Amino acid sequence: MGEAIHNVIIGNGSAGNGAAITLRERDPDCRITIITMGSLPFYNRYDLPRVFRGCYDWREILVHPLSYYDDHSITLRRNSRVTDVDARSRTITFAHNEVMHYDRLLVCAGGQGYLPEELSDYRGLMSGFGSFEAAMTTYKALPAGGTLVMLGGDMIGLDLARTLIDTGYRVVLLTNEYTFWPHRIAEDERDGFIQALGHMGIEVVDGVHPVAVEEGEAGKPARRVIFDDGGDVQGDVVMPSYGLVPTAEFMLGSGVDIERGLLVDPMLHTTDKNIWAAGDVCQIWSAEDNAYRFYYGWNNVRLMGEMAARNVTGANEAFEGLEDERLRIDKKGHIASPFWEH
Amino acid sequence: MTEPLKPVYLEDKLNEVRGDGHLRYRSSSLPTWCPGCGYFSVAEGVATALNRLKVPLKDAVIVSGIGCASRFPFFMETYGFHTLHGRTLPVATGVKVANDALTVLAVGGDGDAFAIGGGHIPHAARRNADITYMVFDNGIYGLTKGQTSPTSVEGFVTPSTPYESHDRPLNPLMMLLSYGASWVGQAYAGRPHHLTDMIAEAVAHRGFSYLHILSPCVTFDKTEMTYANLDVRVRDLPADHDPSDRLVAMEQATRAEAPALGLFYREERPTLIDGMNDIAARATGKASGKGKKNKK
Amino acid sequence: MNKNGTDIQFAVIGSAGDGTIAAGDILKRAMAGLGYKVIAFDIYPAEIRGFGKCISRVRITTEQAYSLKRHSDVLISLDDSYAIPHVGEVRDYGAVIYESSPIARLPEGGHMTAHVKPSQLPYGMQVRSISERVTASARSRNIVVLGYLAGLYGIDPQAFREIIADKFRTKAQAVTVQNTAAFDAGYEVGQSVFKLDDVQLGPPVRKGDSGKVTMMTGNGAVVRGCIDAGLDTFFGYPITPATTILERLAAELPKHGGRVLQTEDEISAIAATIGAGYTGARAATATSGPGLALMTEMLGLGVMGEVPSVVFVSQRGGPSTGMPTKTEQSDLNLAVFGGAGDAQRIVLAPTNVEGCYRTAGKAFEMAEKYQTPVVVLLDLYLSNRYETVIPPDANPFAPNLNKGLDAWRGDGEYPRFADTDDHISPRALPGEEGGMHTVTGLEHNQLGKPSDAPENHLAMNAKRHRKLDGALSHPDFTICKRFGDEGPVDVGILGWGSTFGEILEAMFAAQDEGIRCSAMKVVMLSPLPKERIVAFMDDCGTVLVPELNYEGQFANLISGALGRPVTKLTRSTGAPMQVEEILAEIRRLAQAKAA
Amino acid sequence: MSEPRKAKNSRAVRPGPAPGEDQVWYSDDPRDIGWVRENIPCQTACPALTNIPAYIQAIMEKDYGRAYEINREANVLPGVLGRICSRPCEDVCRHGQPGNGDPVNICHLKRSASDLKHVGHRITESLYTPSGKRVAIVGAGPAGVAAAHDLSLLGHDVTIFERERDPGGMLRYGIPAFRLPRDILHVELHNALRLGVELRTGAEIGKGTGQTPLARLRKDYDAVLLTTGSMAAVKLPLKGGVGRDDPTSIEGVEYGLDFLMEMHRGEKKKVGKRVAVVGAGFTALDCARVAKRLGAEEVTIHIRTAEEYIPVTKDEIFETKREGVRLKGLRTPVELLVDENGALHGVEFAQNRLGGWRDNGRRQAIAIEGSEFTEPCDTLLIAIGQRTVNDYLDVKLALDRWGSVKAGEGGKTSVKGIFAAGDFVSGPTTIIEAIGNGRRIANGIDQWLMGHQRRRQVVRIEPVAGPLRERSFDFIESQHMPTATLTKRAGALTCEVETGYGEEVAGTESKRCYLCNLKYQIDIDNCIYCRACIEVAPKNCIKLVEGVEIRKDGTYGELKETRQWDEVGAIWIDNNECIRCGACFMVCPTKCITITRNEFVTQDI
Repeated sequence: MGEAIHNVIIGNGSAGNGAAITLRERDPDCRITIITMGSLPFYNRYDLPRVFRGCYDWREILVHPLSYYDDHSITLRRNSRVTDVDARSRTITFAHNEVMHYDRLLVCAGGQGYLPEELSDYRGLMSGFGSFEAAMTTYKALPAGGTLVMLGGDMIGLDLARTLIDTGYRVVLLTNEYTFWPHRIAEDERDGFIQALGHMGIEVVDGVHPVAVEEGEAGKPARRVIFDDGGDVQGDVVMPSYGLVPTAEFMLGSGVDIERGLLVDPMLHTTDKNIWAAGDVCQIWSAEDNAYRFYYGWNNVRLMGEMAARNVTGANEAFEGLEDERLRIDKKGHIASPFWEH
Repeated sequence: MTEPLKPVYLEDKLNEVRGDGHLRYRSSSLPTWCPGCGYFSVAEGVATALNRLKVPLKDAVIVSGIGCASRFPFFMETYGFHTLHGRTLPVATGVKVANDALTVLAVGGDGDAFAIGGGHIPHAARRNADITYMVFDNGIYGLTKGQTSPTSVEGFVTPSTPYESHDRPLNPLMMLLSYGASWVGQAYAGRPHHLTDMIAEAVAHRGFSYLHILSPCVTFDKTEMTYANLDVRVRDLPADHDPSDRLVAMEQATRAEAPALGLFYREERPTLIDGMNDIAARATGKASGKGKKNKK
Repeated sequence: MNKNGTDIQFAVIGSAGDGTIAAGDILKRAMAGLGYKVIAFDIYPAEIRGFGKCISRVRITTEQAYSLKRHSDVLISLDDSYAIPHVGEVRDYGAVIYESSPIARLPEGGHMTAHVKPSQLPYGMQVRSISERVTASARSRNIVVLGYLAGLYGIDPQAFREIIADKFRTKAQAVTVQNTAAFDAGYEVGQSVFKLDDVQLGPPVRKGDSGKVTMMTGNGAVVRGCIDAGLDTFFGYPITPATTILERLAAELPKHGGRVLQTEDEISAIAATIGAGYTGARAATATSGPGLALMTEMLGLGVMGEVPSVVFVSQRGGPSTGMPTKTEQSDLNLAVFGGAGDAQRIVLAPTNVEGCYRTAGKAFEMAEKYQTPVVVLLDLYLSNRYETVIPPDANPFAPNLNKGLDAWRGDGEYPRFADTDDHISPRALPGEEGGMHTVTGLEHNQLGKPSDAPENHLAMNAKRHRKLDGALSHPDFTICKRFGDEGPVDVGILGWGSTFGEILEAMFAAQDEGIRCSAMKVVMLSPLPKERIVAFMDDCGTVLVPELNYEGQFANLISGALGRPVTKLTRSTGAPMQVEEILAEIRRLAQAKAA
Repeated sequence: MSEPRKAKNSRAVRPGPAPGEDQVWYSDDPRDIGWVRENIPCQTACPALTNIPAYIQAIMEKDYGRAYEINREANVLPGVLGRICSRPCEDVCRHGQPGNGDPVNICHLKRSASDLKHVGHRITESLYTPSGKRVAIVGAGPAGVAAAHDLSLLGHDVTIFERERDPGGMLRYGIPAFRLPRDILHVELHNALRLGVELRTGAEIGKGTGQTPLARLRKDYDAVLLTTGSMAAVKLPLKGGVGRDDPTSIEGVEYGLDFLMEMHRGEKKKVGKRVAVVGAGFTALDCARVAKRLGAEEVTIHIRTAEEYIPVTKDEIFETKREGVRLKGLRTPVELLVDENGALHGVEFAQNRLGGWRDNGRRQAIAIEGSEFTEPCDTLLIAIGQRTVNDYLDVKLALDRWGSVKAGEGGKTSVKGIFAAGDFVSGPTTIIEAIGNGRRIANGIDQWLMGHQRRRQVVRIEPVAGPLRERSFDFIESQHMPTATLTKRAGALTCEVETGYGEEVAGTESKRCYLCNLKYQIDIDNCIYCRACIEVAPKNCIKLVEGVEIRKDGTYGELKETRQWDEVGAIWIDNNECIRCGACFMVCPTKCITITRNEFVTQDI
């Protein structure tokens, strides 16, 4: 018997794990390796606002028990950053200089928070929420009842904002085109949604353009966000929430087509025959829109992972995004996003 | 005017090395000595010398005791015997007596030779057993991590001599010259070409040849027998040195502060085996009156 | 044990050139300095620097512990190729710290990240480049990692800085500065890392005598014992794992008026020791099994010549050169029986670091009092392991127990080997008026004259053996001791030497499981305290003898001497015994007893 | 000084030292030439073959004037290229390889040599004897200026004919002053042409409005060199605006190149509130940034492929984005949307998918049918490329299918005595390629004029006493180019964005260079194989080797590594991995490691 086929999945999120278990179900003998830059097993990133509700132990947000990986013969490679993929030789190179061979590669590397270039000098003064570690760090930086200044918003940020207000913090939101990301909002709907944010207790500042972040003065909150008109707003923590951009840099030079993300056909197949992609990292060709589209949200992403895995193992099925991606305002006058249902 | 610098071309050199044939004297395993150790120089020298003398691999035996130097047989492709601390020469003598057609090399460090094994050397020397004894002298105990050795300098500070060693270092060349060794020479690991020539000459010598090799321990001795110090201290024997004159050789050997490299002393005289052959001849009544030379 | 307090075991693993042992050393000294109880043990290869696996395990506790644990809480890899096989030793939710940017291109699976289990927490750091950036050399990688560890777990960095300064005291000032900088650089990274594992350092426990707590190895304790017992001369020859006794005494003894000489070999060392003993000095040497083997001939001379001498023997893996850097308890036979003829000598075996101190000192008392060689049996695991100990307030050792010329006030020729009530002869020392005599290795009569008369040999053999009985009741010295349940028990464990720590931990664990058991440590192996052992065995349903050798040398000694069966538990892997192994055997015996 | 020695035409290394260079060796052995080519990636990647390690070392030694001169040997406009070069060198810099960090900021250092040289710095040139030959050059762009300089240096009388009012070509008329200040350009152009080159500006050649026919030049001069570049915008036919072919006929639509050139000729340019730029090169980015400065509120660059595939440096993209310009990918403009007044109000785009790779190394984009969508805008600047203009030619020259002139070896066109160089031959490339090509063609013209080759390239090998670097240098972080604040930039067309390294920063950055021209070698004769060097090596750079591959062209290929002791023929330093830290050199017990400086030099024949 030859060696078992090595299926390598880059990314340990909803897509990657959905793909892994699907692969295992469809091929009990193959080798499966999940690679992640993080140091934790698969956890629910959308659940991270829970740290503000007293969930300080990463074990509580794990999706699977720790024995899951052994039980399903899935190798989990944590703290492992992929720097290069060579589609020709079918090898992956890690930042730690290890070289790994794959037979089939599934890129589920997800996305990372976008920070506009004009604010990039101030990265060190801002907080993130992209990982358990970042969430805990932000939690620790925010004093009880303190103020978080959120730039942009996006559905991930707004979800956190809901929790913060619930748990007695202030949230000042500087709105812009990313505020309702990834929902597409018609011009005429926008004011209504902005108002709904106010109903939710968020202090909305609309129509300003932040150009700098500074440390607060003595006795004042720790951060100051300055606008182009000279105005400012102060808070204990500043958090940019400008949506996600795909984590695809390591695929440059692999030979696979990339625009913002990895370009895939509706079967989630990239332009290389042994590489598939799923989740926030890929742009899927939509025949309906005649355009490449991103699909976001826990459920979409998981479905993509499973679908990609099915196609890896011989199925030939096209991905269709889930219905009802629209943003709504519920009976209480609050915003409700399908993005928050997971 | 200085020589213009000629470019070195790798494949020319590799062809030279491979054509030379000495690589087959090496075993396939990489030596485990600390990188930079002078013993590498000896290993390279022995391989080259044996190759030059066309000693077949099967006919060479290298016997050693305990210590860094005594790892030597593992890194050569010849027969080897790694024995007990200090007991090198008795074992080597046993090998030689059992089969005098063999080329026997005994190797060891300065501790193995002159501390625990010191008692054995005079006897091997005066018997004139046809053994080449190479002592890799680094003036320190490497394997036990840096204690003073019999050839360590006076005043040496080591973990076992924290208030300086008050013992005077041995002068092995003087010892061996006085023990009656029939070939006594000295070489330095930092001069690989000369070292190789000396090894070849020592192995070619009929009788007990003693080659003292100055070889720095780069790990534990950072101050005394270093390459930097030895590079400055070593000198060549005078061009007119007469290796048949033991007193002149001793005079050179006394100047230990500036170790001389080269052949100190050489004499041709019957070996242990010659003596045994002679005894055998006498015992069987076939004595010719004089010891026969042993054919090599 | 240690259910409430701190109980953390660190394992530093790397190759010999990585500074693995040095890192472990700094770690344990810093932790002891902070007030934790420490047990630590290093495993290092016989190879020359640059090759071979080194492991330094450091267990820190707030309650008393007796041995190392099987599972470490934190693994620090300085070389993945050596550390990877040990990943399994890290407990769930424990941490694995490793180099995240190795310079060599690694094949698949060549990096630690391929082996850390989902239940363990990986911490990668750029150890090498930090070391190179800060010190312009990769050599301080071990120190960088220590800094990282301290930063990660919030350990007071000052404790480390002091130890680092002390460790590099003899080197150029720049070395200390560089290593401190390396530590600080690692510390800074460690502090900034988000800690995910649940390894928590509780506060150390400092009792009233905390100021005096010190940490030493078995060999260090021997050295301390020698000095407190007034050792005059020491002759030694380097041999693993006894070398540090020579090294430490070479540094320390001259300060106390004693003399140390590194001789050219063990034969010379024991010869010089016996020469000094004959002259009246408290004299000792230290070696390991191979050295002891060389010395047995000379030990015979000591027995025959009734010359006091102390030989510290740190056992390692045998036979022959064996495994110089691996621990074993297989020189018992050699120590008790080795040598030509009926040459009984006193053999003592301490079981922990504090015992090393006491036994070392008492060995001199006994050698002097009973005019005989005393062999103190240590092993590598005990010699090299660190424990925190509290030194006694007053010097516990008698300065002079020599039965001198004063004890003889007879007429005629001085009978150097006179058989007396306690069979100990009055001994004159060179330089004393009226006591001139000759000591020889030949059998001799009471006057010291050579004699091979049958009745003389019988009498002198009896004298030389019977005088040692007094040692069984030597004052202020525990020759054996029982622990655990009193009265009849299902399982009794007899132990000796370094293994007794694991035996105690196993016995306590068995008690927790409801098994009635007790353990007895036997410190004096020759002459054997037969009555005490018999009494213990009478209480035990079954007797287990765990020891680190293949043959079961102690079990053989017991059953041979007492004619009673025991159950052997022998291990000869070169590694210390595991608590779990002993516990499993206790369970098995207890169940068998019940059935 | 003795006269230059003549080398024989043999392959043999010229033995013996040159005068005053006792220990120096000159080699044309393919192994040495191959070594320099492969081990100094930056220099090899530079179209002008700039000796980069040498000038960076000079900067390290604070000898900025020498650094400038080393640059100038290859490229007569160091201060200019130090600002706007496309930096092919940095893409291949060994410091940027995986595990080594970021590439050295070679271009910034080049600029610092120019900025930091002494105010009284004087350029040095060694001139050839006058040849009596006359050369006419048409076009004072980078290729023409570089060629003019070299030809005049070689002793020929050179006249340049330039149709614009000032020399510089694209440098002056294509690149905005906030990227290339005009005083720098002026001084360096002047320096390039001061060896007696006659510059006739406002002088158009050939047909059309040309006052002087090309045929006439050919008669008056011994050789004519055409370096008229690619100074016309590539046309983009777009639907809309009543079927007119030329989109610029619609108000609000312009070609980006024309837009920039007109602005630089002094015209006042205006843009609408919403500006769309189509294209993906430096010109597109420049247009967008100019538009932003002219007051546009929303500027978007529309790219056919994706940001990753466009031939612009990452820094440039970043600065552009920082100024508020947005980049959008995978779209092709198909139709102009015009309001009832005939003014532009939007562009219809088609969504693209990526196609294969084109010969020029760019990605192809393929429009998807039926995927059209609209982007509103008031101004459209089209900057999809440049093309050569040949309609001025009054002599029949063979052209290629793009309308560029066909030029063979040494720049020879199909007409004897007429040569061509730069973008006029190759189509639009980069400034540094034009300069490199101009110099090469100048050499070709010289050979043609003189009837034989006068100079050739050999490897100069010179022993170096020690490593020149410290290991600690490798941990220096890449030094950022300081930039003017966004507020200063806003609306300022001449405020230079990049403000240049100070002396300290330049010194720090220069230390990062590995000095790849240093060759580390082990003399096997003295090597004892002790591996002390490997022990201290920071990378997998010293290897136990069994052999080495020799390629067909006589250069070295892969080292054949082994761990079998009895196969180890050599311990060898792999200069492809070596970062020249010198650690091995310091530790070798038999001092068998040698360091030599190996660099290309031009030698008189």
